[in-house]
Amino acid sequence: MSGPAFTPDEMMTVAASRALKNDDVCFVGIGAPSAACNVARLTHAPDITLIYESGTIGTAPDVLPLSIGDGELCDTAVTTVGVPEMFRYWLQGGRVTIGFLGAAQLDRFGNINTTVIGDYAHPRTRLPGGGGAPEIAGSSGEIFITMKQSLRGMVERIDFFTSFGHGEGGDHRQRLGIETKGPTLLITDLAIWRPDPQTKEFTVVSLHPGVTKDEVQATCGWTVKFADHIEETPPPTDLELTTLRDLKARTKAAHEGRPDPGKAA
Amino acid sequence: MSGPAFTPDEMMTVAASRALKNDDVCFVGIGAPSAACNVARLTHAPDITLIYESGTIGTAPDVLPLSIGDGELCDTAVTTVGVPEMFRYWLQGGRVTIGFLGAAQLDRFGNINTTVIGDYAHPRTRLPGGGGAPEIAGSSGEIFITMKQSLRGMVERIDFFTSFGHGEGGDHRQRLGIETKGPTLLITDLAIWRPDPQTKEFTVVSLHPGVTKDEVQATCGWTVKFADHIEETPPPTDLELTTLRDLKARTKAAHEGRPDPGKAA
Amino acid sequence: MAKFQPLADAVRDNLNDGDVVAFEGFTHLIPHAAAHEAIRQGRKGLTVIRMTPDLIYDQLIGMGMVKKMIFSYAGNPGVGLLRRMRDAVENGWPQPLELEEHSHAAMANAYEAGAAGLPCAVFRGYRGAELAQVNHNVRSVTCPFTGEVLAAVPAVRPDVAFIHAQKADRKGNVLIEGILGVQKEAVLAAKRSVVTVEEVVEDLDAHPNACLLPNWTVGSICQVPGGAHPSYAHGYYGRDNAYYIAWDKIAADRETFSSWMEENVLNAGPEVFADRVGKLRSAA
Amino acid sequence: MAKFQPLADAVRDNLNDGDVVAFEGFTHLIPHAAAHEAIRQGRKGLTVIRMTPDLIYDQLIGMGMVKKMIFSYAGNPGVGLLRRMRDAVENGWPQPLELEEHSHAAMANAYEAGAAGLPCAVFRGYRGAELAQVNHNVRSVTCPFTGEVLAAVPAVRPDVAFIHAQKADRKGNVLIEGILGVQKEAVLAAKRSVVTVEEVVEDLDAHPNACLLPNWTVGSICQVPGGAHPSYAHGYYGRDNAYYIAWDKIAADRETFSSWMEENVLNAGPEVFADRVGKLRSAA
Repeated sequence: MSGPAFTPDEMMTVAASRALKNDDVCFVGIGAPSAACNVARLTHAPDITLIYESGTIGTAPDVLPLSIGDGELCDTAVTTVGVPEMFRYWLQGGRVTIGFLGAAQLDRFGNINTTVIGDYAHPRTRLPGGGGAPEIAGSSGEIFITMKQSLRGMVERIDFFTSFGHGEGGDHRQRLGIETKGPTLLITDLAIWRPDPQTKEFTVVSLHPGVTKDEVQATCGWTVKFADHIEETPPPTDLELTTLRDLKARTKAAHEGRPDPGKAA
Repeated sequence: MSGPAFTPDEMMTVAASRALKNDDVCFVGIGAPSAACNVARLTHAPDITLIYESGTIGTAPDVLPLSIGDGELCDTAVTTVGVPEMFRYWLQGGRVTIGFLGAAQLDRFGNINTTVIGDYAHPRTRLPGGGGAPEIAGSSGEIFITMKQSLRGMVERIDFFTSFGHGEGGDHRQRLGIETKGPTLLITDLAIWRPDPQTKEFTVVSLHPGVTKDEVQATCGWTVKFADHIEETPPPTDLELTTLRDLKARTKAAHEGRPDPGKAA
Repeated sequence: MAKFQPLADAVRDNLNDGDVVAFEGFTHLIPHAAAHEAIRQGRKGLTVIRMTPDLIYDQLIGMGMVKKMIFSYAGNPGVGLLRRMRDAVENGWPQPLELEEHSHAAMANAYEAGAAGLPCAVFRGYRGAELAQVNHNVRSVTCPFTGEVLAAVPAVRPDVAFIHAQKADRKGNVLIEGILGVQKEAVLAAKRSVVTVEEVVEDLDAHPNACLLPNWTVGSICQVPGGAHPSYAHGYYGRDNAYYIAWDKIAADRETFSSWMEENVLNAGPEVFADRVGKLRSAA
Repeated sequence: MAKFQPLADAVRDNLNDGDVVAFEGFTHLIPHAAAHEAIRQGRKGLTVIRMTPDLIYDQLIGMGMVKKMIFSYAGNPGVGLLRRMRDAVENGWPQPLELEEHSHAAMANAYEAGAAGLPCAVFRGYRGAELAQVNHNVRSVTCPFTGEVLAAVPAVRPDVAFIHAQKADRKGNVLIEGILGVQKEAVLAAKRSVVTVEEVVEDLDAHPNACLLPNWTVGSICQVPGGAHPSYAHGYYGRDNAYYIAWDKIAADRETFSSWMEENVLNAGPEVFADRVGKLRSAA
């Protein structure tokens, strides 16, 4: 494929945005999920309710927030509640249909690690930790995950179970008394994956335009399962691509400014 | 005493108001406590914080509310919070110094009944119930009680323990793990009572002007204990009496209006 | 997503015989118009929940619609007792009434737990209080860190909640302000909800942290000006205290009550409420 | 009753070596000026609590003031990791750092329980999450009605809480609006509290249900315009995202960090904050 009209990253965001419906209530993780959720809102899902853990409900930012609590989120929200209420009434209350998460490490069953690389007590790399993810993973109706593929990120065994996906697979969630669906969708820069109905192992169901099975396997740390019938992900439409690029351009302009962190910087 | 310049009811309210300090945070029960608390605020305790269970904090009503949630309370409050927050952060949080309660039935240990007369399952008279009182009695720093004396109201045994005072007396509160002081003051239309330090039985420490021990005993259903040295309650000052009467007059004018409960009334 | 509809339709669509229902309002914003519509539709066998059942629950009980009441203070505030409720409890008229009685703290926590999707509420309460002995739904849990024994009550999870609010915007977002009570919790805890509002506006123009129910959390919205009367709506009209005082006499006698209900509820409609608050509007 | 005083005095009066302290702020209203004053006063052996420790906790840790951190997300939001915190955890520089790690839901509930005077918080959480195995302060209680096993964590009860707010009135009542975080809870849960504010006004002119700390709930109030920078104050100035991005480089190297702290914190005072937000005011 010569001269692609879009990058793998753009394909990932657009494919993720398509998974959201107009009547979804989406708890938005930061980074890639935030872009996807807002592209959905600006294209086919204008009435989608986006919730950020800062307490902003029904937000409609004109630029993507750098953090989960930028002023833009509050300014454009239907209402903003305190953080205890956010986690009690809105997430735990069962009002979120989709929890949208990123991951530092992911395994084939949708378990996520954003806590440490290495041993918990003596980590090689101390990552930020779970934040809202452990309860987003448990209380949202279902979980979508989006991340770029890499051998470091998609691993046979994650170093720490920050948030629980399907555990060891099969009915592991039910055995723990978790009634929500857990991960039902993984969107990477190369493919769309859905859990096998029985084993719950993520299975490639659609390859993005021009991507081969070998490329997917080469950037994934476990032996990839491919569906019998694999679709090709429709490429981004002009509207999707323009919307995403405009959003990113507005965001870049808003976040850059002149850094001024003191004299010695 | 011929031609008293004030009624026993007025003396009761004024005596109760004097027990409140400028830096108190007072959870106000309805009826007599509400008048006393607002007389305190309008005389010697201008900065007292009055809290009503409707969520109004730091309220300063110009007329007494008929209910615990009249608009006047919200209009004049520093802030108004939801009722769950009121009971969790403000009462249970230990921020209330004085809980001020009335009673339908009271015993000598400050236990209160506002639930039923007779058997709980088959009551002779079904009263309104406890409302906020059970936790006001437990979570406030101390409890003041105010009521008019009567054989029906001040009884040897209350029919139902709506809110716990000193139980059977002595260290009964501590034995139940309750760390607050419980009832420390009873103001009736005839006298001021304080619990005996050991037995916790309410003991008359001051008689209102012109009141005799016999009158106190004649309107109390248990054998009254009198302190060795009994004071005479100072009569209401002109300021106290004027403040109370003006408040009552404003309240009467505001509450009366023309009743219009439909055509057939 | 909130659906705008006439009150009669909203009550018909949402309230069934045998339902567990909360008409909430803490002195302020009591949904009288909605309760009167429920009375006209003659629902039966209801379990009614409310922290402060006052006139409308006295009316529902007196009309024989209520099997059980879950509550924490049943009085006509500042006036006296609820005479129709007393008649049901003491004399079984027009039918016996089962009571599940709590403290305010317990009920407020139970609504909070319902909104929070929890099975129970945990708080410090009921110590030495006899309700803990007569109500089997007062239990305890032990703090796994300090060993303190805390009270536990089941979460409130009504089939349907009715509340009255100041306004909704055209999208169906609902604003409540002033004394908030447990109305937000009642709606979030309930399976279905009906909100009557004073008015529907283009834009709520609300404070960023205003108490607000987003349109997707609300079932039906019905515009009923005056719909809280004789309770009040902060910013619209004041509380009709004289009406509360007068109710005491109406409810004192079965026949007076019945004929009053006939004339003022059964033979009336939601539109009468706007007139009733006319002269109270200046007082707001 | 709230006492108005200079920031240096408020920090000196309220923060002691070995204290359990929360500098709270959820992206919005982070009390940077107060933390910098604590750094200048060189407090040692602190246990620091915060849901989202970011730059100021990176700074406190890098300056060797922190023994233990209780938290739920330690990152530079949208930028990356906290490099001073990593250096302490991975290499023990400048001293080892003990971690008590929770989820956001747990921390938010723990603050709520602290404000509510409870010994522990009860919620549905940590299911299948490994933190429950490495953190001995994650325990459980069983619902006495349904048998459901719920998570329990100890209430947060700091010795002292520092927050930044938009304004106080002359009586000392404090207004917070916009993204509220857990600041109200932090102050109500703490034994002592210091609130820095953008301005002191005659009258807050606030909505009846605005998030507000009455003057008797607050210890000290210090007027520090810009005191949240590089965080922001809704209605006053925007977030300095460029500063957050630049921090990543400063914190990457021990010497760069130390000389930056020397120049911008140790040799500065609270008055520098007003200047720093000057150009961000239009963006608010």
